[in-house]
Amino acid sequence: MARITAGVASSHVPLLGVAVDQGKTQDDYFAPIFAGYDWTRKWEEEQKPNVVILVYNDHASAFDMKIIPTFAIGCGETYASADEGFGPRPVPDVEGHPDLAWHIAQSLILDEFDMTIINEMDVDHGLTVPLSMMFGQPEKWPVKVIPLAVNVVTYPVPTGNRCWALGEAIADAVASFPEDLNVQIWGTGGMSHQLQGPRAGLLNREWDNRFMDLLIGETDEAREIEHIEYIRETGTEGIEMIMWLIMRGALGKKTRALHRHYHIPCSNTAIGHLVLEPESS
Amino acid sequence: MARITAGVASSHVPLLGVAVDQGKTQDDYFAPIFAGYDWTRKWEEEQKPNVVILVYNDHASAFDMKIIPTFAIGCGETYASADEGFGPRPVPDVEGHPDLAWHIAQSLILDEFDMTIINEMDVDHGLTVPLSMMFGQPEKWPVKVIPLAVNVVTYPVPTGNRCWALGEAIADAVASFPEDLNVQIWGTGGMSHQLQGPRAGLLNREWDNRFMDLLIGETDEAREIEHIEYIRETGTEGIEMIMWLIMRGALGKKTRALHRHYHIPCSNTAIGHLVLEPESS
Amino acid sequence: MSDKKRVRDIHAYLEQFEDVPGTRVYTAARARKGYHINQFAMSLMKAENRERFKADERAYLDEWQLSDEAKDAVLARDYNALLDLGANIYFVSKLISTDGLSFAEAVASMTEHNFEDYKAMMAAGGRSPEGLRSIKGKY
Amino acid sequence: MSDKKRVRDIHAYLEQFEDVPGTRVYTAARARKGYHINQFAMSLMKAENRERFKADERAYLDEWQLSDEAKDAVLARDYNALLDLGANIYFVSKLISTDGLSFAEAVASMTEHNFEDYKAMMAAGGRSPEGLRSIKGKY
Ligand SMILES: [Fe+3]
Ligand SMILES: [Fe+3]
Repeated sequence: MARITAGVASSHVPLLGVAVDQGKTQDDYFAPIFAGYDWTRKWEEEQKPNVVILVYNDHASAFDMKIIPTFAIGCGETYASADEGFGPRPVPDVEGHPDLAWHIAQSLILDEFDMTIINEMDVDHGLTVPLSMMFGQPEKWPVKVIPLAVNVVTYPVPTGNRCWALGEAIADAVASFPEDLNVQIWGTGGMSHQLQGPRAGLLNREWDNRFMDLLIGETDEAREIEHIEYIRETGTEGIEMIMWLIMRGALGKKTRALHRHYHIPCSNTAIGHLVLEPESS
Repeated sequence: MARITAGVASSHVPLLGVAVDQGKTQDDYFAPIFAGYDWTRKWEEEQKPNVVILVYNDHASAFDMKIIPTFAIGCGETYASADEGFGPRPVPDVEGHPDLAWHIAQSLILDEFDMTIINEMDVDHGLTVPLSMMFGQPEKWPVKVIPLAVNVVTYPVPTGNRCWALGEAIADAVASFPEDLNVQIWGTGGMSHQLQGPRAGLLNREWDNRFMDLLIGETDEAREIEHIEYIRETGTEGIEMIMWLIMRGALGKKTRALHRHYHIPCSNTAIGHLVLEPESS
Repeated sequence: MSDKKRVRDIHAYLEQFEDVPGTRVYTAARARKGYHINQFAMSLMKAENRERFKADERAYLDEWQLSDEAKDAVLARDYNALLDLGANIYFVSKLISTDGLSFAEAVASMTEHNFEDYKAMMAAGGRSPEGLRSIKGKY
Repeated sequence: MSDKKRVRDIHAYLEQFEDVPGTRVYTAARARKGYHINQFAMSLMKAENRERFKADERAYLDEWQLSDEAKDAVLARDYNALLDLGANIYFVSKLISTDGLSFAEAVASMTEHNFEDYKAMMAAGGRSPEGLRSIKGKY
């Protein structure tokens, strides 16, 4: 039986991908950011997950204005790195896990989530930067990946409650997959950042940390945070944090934090990173 | 305030489009089918709806295997007739109602339906044939149309319960649109038909009529009919009837039948047609 | 119609679909198997592709990732074979239209009847579901 | 964080977003207004389009259904003006990348700071939300 063994949250700032690709991770600016991922890189080497359900958002790369899916699940064999305007990132193609992906997609639809199934798409920094943070620069990614793309660009984005519930349904779906697989779920994006207008550059260390607190332990308070609160407190792009709720929802009633990291700034953004495991209460 | 004033159900067999386009509606074969729509054509002329929310399925025309949205709502300005392999049907372009469509899309997402928003697509016989049945061959369609495309091709298709609930949420959304609009909702597809395999040609007059009965009055029993029952009783393509449930759900607790028509056969299909209005109980 | 509890388990849900005689429900398993057949059929929505296909069917098919079995089934217009290979009828309908065939004629070719007999069966009320609902249940 | 009832009414929901200082939330209204700007920006994901754009920006822009105002805002790289016209930053980022600009530099240009001061502000902990949460509430 497949099981979700852990949840990982991480920002997915494009500049971190640049730092990896250009060998700058030990520069003064980047070293303290990457240092916070050392623990996790080592831990992932030990954990050897078979599959990562990678919750991220497409930043106007695979989807343009013609089509905007709220929740899209990648059921394809493989995904190439998108060209976001400066050529594709020089990273390996991302290998999918169609068997598990289709199983989850089917279960979710039966569970009344109105999924969009994707068989072919390119994946942007939202998906590839977290892989680089967790695995460095391998010849081939050491895990298979099920991309789960969430609309956090055009409003309304899904409610926090719906995201959490989707996570719960994903956990049920994984648990009913017959093959023995070690599955992780990652929630990416965030933390506080605003990339537009005179208010750009907003960061909120206190709120970000309170949000991380809420993902640890037994509370499910975070599912009720409204979109406007993310925007007011953490900037327009802080809304990406709703994707962490999908990860959290998939971990069950109670979690334990294995690792936690917070750093300000990276480019326009606050970096947050959290490793959680489900805990039976 | 906008209101849903009526619901219309109808099969959308491609051959009926051919009959209209080639002037054959009064042939022996087609006359009894079209006769059942005479009442409705006249009624529509009197009703003069401003907008039709047209629930249909794309028959592998706008969407191929690359992307399969469960519920897609058209928010675009205009939609051309798709080329399904013999050139596009010679019908006017379909004009959208982006203001109301976006309003509904936004409301539904806030209401935790995971909609896919579509801004550009072609529409196939599933959408244009019902327009021809209800309005004949005008220079320009007399209504604006909000296409609502439901996946009924790749399993799992949405549950009957989810379809009904979507209809209820659509009714709420329409009721909160400030402009005074006469809105109809149409559910298309069905009735019994199977277009594949040795079992093709299956029709089930009794079941079809029982299904129509269940959409009239106060019962909501039909929302619990399972996919397998549609397939066993009405053929693989009979599953299209779940789209009628969206229409029915949008009409509230109780309905009254204004008109009803059933005819066997048209091509491989049983023709069913129903005009309902909401009734306060 | 509704005295059963909703099937929530995806395995049980999918298993039911294999119990219907003479029927292939278009499940994920079939959709994956027939992916390239369906994408090929879809390509016939463009007039220029239809022309190219008609001019040299085999050459056109060779442009797609199709097994020899699939190519032969297309060339033979063996729709049941195509469905067995994971094709879906709505995709295949583009091939039917390219051939200028009526939908009923193509569908009839999958049954035990010739087209005339098929039309007669439909005019007489269609095929009865009696005995064709369930393989196991024989009802 | 969660002592409020969820806002279910779409009008009230959307109205909140207009109450944040110096901020344009990418609502449907903005998405519709900026549709062609965003689609133009998206086209710069293809290397050949970037080349054509760089060779003659105005000629490239003329291929799109853009107002003169929008074209001028693109040519001037006036990102705030583009956002006012319904552009979204993730779409516009393709223009930023085409220019070879860092994201931070482009973003800084929308604020009251030059790039150096912006970087200093970020290094010092970023812009505080204090007083920037709500226009009406002034908190
Ligand atoms: Fe992001
Ligand atoms: Fe249909």
